[in-house]
Amino acid sequence: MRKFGALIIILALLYFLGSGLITDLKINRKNNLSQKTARAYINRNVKNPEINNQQLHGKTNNENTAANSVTAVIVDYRSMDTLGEITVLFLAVTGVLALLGSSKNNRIKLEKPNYILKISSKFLFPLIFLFGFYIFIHGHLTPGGGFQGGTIVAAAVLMMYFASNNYRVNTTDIKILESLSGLSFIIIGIFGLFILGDFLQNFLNKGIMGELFSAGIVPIIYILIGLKVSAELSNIVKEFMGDK
Amino acid sequence: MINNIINSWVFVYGPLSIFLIGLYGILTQNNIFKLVISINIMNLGVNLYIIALGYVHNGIAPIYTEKFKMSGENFVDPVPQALVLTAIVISVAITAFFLAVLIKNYEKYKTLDIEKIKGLEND
Amino acid sequence: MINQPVIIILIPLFFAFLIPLISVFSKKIIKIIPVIAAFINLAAIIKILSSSSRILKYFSISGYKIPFGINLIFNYQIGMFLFAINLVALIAFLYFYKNEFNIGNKIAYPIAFTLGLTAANGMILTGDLFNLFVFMELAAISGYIISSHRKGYYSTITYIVITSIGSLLFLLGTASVYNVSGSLSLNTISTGLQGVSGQFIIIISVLFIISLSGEAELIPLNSWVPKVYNKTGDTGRIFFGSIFSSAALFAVIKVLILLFQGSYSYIYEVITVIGLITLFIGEVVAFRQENIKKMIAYSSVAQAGLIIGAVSMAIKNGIINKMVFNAAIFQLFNNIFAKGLILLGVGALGAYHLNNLKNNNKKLLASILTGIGVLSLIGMPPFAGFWSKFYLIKALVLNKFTFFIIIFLFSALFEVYYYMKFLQKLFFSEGNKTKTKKDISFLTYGMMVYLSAIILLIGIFPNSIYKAISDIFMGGIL
Amino acid sequence: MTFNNLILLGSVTSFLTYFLSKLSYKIGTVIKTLFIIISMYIIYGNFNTPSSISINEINLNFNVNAFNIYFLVLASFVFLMTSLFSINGIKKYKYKNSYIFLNLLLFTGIIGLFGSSDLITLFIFWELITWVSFFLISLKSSLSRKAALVYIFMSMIGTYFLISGIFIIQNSIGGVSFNLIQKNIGLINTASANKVIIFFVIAAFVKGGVYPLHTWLRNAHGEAPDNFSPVLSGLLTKMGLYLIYFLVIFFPFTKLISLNIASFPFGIIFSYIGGISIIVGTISAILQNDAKKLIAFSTVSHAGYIVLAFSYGTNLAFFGSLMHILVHAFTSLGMFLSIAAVKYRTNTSKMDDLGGLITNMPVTFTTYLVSIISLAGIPPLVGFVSKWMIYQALIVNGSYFLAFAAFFGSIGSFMYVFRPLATVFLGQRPKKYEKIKEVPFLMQLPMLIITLLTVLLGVLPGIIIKPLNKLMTHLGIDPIESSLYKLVTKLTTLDMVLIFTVFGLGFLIALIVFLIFAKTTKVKQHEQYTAGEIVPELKTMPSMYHYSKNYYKPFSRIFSIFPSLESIYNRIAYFTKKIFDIFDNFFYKETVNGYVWIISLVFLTLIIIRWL
Repeated sequence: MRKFGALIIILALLYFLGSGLITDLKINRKNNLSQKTARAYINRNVKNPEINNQQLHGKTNNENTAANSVTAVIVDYRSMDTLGEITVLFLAVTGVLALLGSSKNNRIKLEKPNYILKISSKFLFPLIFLFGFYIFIHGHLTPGGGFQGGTIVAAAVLMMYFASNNYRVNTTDIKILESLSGLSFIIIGIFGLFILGDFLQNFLNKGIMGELFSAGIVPIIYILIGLKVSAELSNIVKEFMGDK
Repeated sequence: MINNIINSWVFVYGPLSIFLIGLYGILTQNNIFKLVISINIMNLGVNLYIIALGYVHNGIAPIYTEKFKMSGENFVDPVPQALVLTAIVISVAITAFFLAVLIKNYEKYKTLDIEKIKGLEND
Repeated sequence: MINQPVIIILIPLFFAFLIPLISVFSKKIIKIIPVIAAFINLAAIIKILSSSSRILKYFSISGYKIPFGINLIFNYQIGMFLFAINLVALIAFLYFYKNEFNIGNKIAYPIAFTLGLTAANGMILTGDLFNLFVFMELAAISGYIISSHRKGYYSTITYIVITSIGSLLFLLGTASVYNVSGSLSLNTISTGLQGVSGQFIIIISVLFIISLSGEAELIPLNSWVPKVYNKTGDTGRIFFGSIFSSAALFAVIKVLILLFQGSYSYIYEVITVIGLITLFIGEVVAFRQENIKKMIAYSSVAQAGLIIGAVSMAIKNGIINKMVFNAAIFQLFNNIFAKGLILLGVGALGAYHLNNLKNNNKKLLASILTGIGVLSLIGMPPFAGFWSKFYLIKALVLNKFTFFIIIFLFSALFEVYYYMKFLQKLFFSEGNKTKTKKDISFLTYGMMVYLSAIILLIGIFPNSIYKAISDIFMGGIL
Repeated sequence: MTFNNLILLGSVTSFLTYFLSKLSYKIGTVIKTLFIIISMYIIYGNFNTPSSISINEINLNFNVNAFNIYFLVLASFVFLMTSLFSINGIKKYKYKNSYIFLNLLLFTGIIGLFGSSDLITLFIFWELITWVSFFLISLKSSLSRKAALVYIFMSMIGTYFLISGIFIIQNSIGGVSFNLIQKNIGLINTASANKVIIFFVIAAFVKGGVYPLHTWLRNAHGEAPDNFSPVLSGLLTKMGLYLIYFLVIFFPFTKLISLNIASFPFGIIFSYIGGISIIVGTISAILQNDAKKLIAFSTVSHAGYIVLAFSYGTNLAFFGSLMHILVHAFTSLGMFLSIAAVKYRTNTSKMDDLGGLITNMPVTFTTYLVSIISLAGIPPLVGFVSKWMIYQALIVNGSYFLAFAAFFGSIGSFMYVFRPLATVFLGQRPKKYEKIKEVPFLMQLPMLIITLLTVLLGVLPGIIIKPLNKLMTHLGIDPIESSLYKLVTKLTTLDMVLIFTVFGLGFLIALIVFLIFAKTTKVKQHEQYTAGEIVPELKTMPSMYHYSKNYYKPFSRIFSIFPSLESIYNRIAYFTKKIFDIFDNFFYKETVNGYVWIISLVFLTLIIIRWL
């Protein structure tokens, strides 16, 4: 009965939501960016969003030179969201810590860690770690970025937990890393506030699009985010796996 | 005609159905862990929906490379992707915290069934 | 440069990030960090207030003009609001420092409270739809942590499930709005939404109404409120009752006015009905409670309903009825202090259940000060709440919103009844259960005196405050 | 000192007395008494000098004119008496300093209310008085707390109606000051005027304790602190009636109350409500077992008199109603204070437990006797004067139901006020009360003053008629003819001195007869009751066999078939609570999925409603 009622509600909601939204949504062919803020983001030109057919890659401009437009949006145009986002993650980790950290729960121990995993993890760990770092250092050039890279690093840590019953992450290091990267993010933003007048304004030299050292503070912030996310997710892994 | 139907299902009805399947889970399940999963399914639906809305016909990933170096290329909308990234991170955060609460809740009541916990709550 | 309102968000954020670092060296200093953060924040607000105008102004972030970058909205009136909220937060932190620091994890809860303040400030300040979502999530997660402060795990689960649904609906709405209007900035969305079909607006508005009702304690997403109030600690209650709910209500009002620009009258009709239902059910259910924490929770729900109902009543066809609107905002402003004082008093006295109360001569002063808060909330002269209720009734009668007045005053009757019952028990009850909490510290007394002095001052000089916070969205609409 | 400063001083003094009373409660009460005396002087000195407190663009305007000085003086008098009484009277109270503080704050509120010259000021003090008196009532016991809750609930109904009415006036006229309203009353249209009248009258009836809204009175009066009951009955109920008098100022006198107007006949309805109120109050008073609750219902019946007479519409009746306010203030002061005096010594006001206190407390007895004679409207005392005027007005115009009600109230009041007299002061004294002494002198003093004034004003009514005539002219109503001791109406002329002499002579003769011929036989009251048989319960529960037990049993049997309004209200309250519980269970007692069900359903409904 309950399931039947739920089904009816779901179907009704699907009908109303879908038919209400679909008439006005701009999907697939209807979607074009000309009236959207995204046009300006893609063209890296907030002042004249509609200037097309100008070469951007391999050149400099005075707005944003991150080759990856998503990164440009996340770290530059909408960087306040990102600050909030890492704060949310930080807070969630804190919450996990609040709930699981105080009780002395034992480390989850596998009866017999997989032999292959145990051996291979030792040389896979630095590789995955490196890969994670690569992802977030190149966040402004290639797909990926701080969050993705941070997750990969945390995955390495998780792998180590599964590979060995004795492995533990050093809490103090994680805390310092977490704290410092978050603080640096804010401090960089405040530099922008003091130098150019707006919080998180890009005050460094923009460089040439497509090069590693380009886009001013964007890669720096993304590296900080990467460090912070890897620290935080590792912390989550640590808390759930137990600690004694 | 067929194209229209496929379009509407791929871009709107499909993601919304996933979202509503999650809602169905919340409506019918009593186990807290299943609630966590249901919320994740809902999240997935919403994320798909946002990404789908950002798609431009025949669009390409919005990254300037040697091949696509001119402004005004047929890129897909980068903003929904940015939003989805944020949404995913937030959902990860909430899931992590939810699971932690779930563990503590299990320690307290020794059950994950809401109906049983309801009986144990004394307030 | 320092006059940017973003500072108000950054200061508590900075200190929250600082806490893990400090915990490595010394755990004792953490205690004082939230207090310092709120104090510096207050100073910053005063500094910014001194050079702000009354007209709504947009402040860009990361150097991009509207609508391309994220922006914050600020004017003198919003500054006053922030001041009130941060002041109550400071008091909550002081209470936390003195009484509740030792409960639970010593790093996590200070962080949660500090970031809660950040989130509240962010919700008030932000002028961007998605940014609002982020800050709401931040508030929600710090709310989850705060609600688990005294091991109320099941209430936390309820809270998480309900607000998660809310936030997902918000996300659906935001994505759809972006797809159609091409912008996420509150002041440009409305132009992008022109010419869409009525059905779309219905879906969008319902999505936003329902999703925003979570933190703002409105029906239908407010079922978590009594459970969480019942299970969290004293500081947590002050946070929920006074800080989060006010900030979220403010955010709702902001979305109503800046996003929909007062057009689409059916949105406001729906919200008026929701507000009235929330008001009525809240008061009526509070009337039946014996548990004081739950009673205050339902009363807080009812107040939210009243304010939102009045605000939406005030908006019609793109025109704000200034009298009703300002009175509702004044009511919201007074509620921050009154509810803060009541919750502080309830916490300090340990008065959690109507049948366990005992009048205690040693704590008489605390009872009287709590009484001032209660009298202000139910609108008795010469306290602040009298004037806000007075202006509200005045505005409603003058505009002939008869149905609204009837429901409002009918529910207010019950509010007076149960709060007066609470006061009676507090002052005169000779209950035999001598469950005495430890003595109230001098600091707590000081904070209570301070809050009641503010309430009394607003009660004596209502018009200055009323004028200071009136026309809060001047320039945003009309 | 001007009137506005008096209000400020009053609020400051009340706070000060709170702390001073911590040293000794007598200091507080003495300061309170002195303050009331000073304020009487200041009120008199500020006649017709408007003043205002303006803080922050809020103006509280005050003016003492010929109309409200009557109420101001009355208020100060009632407070002075109770204050004198309470110098010793609050000895046994648990919350002495709170009592003194709240009492003085209440006094300030009341003179603020009566002295105000615009409606907003009036409302502010009205609200202040509501919560202050709420706490004053709750001071005593757990029963008084329940009574106070009912009181505040009903008061707030009145308050909300009042504020709505005030804003309707402001909306139509553009201001709330009395002069402005009087001048521009024509601007208000009929619909709004009717609304205003109904709203004000509901507010007034709740506070004044008039029939359908009187139910809070019994417990609030009965359970309130003994020294506060006279204020509650003699003064706070008059606050409501004062509001009705206001309608006279706002609306042309004849239009509102004359008997044959084309528009809505408020006058007739009100006078009939007054009549019903008299009858209901009287019957309910007869059935009470507690002396204070009995007097509380007499308040209902007398509020009925005042409303009836006021709304009847002739100048004589109007005058009678004004006079009756004074009479009722005196009598309720006298009765409540004497019962309070009894309670001060015996700790009870249950009539079953008392008896024979006449020898122990002669002054108290005299006060009570004089008060009830005045209340019943027996000639030589002041109560007769007002009632006589009301009767005259009713009979001259031939309103027989109302005249019946008025007479019924008079006769009924004999029945009920006699009962405390017989059971508390007369009859036989229980053993435990043999060593009871008369109350201290400071408590006797107010009772003596009231007794003397009741007699004096009864013999020489001209003293009070003269200022009241001035008041009537101020309101634009023809004054009545009178001299110092003569009442002149269309039917007859009454010489009060003559009547007093006749009654005095009769009293003397009766006294002489009594002294010469009376032989007293002592019969123990319980022996009489049980016909000499020894009943085992007699020792354990003597009050079971007290002769005042079930005193008016036949009457209560007659009237018990009528449903009591109070029980109807209680039943409504019960059902409301049940309904509220359903809300609670439906919305807030579910599991998580239950909430989500509600959310989805609301979601769906909101869409569907708009979709169609």
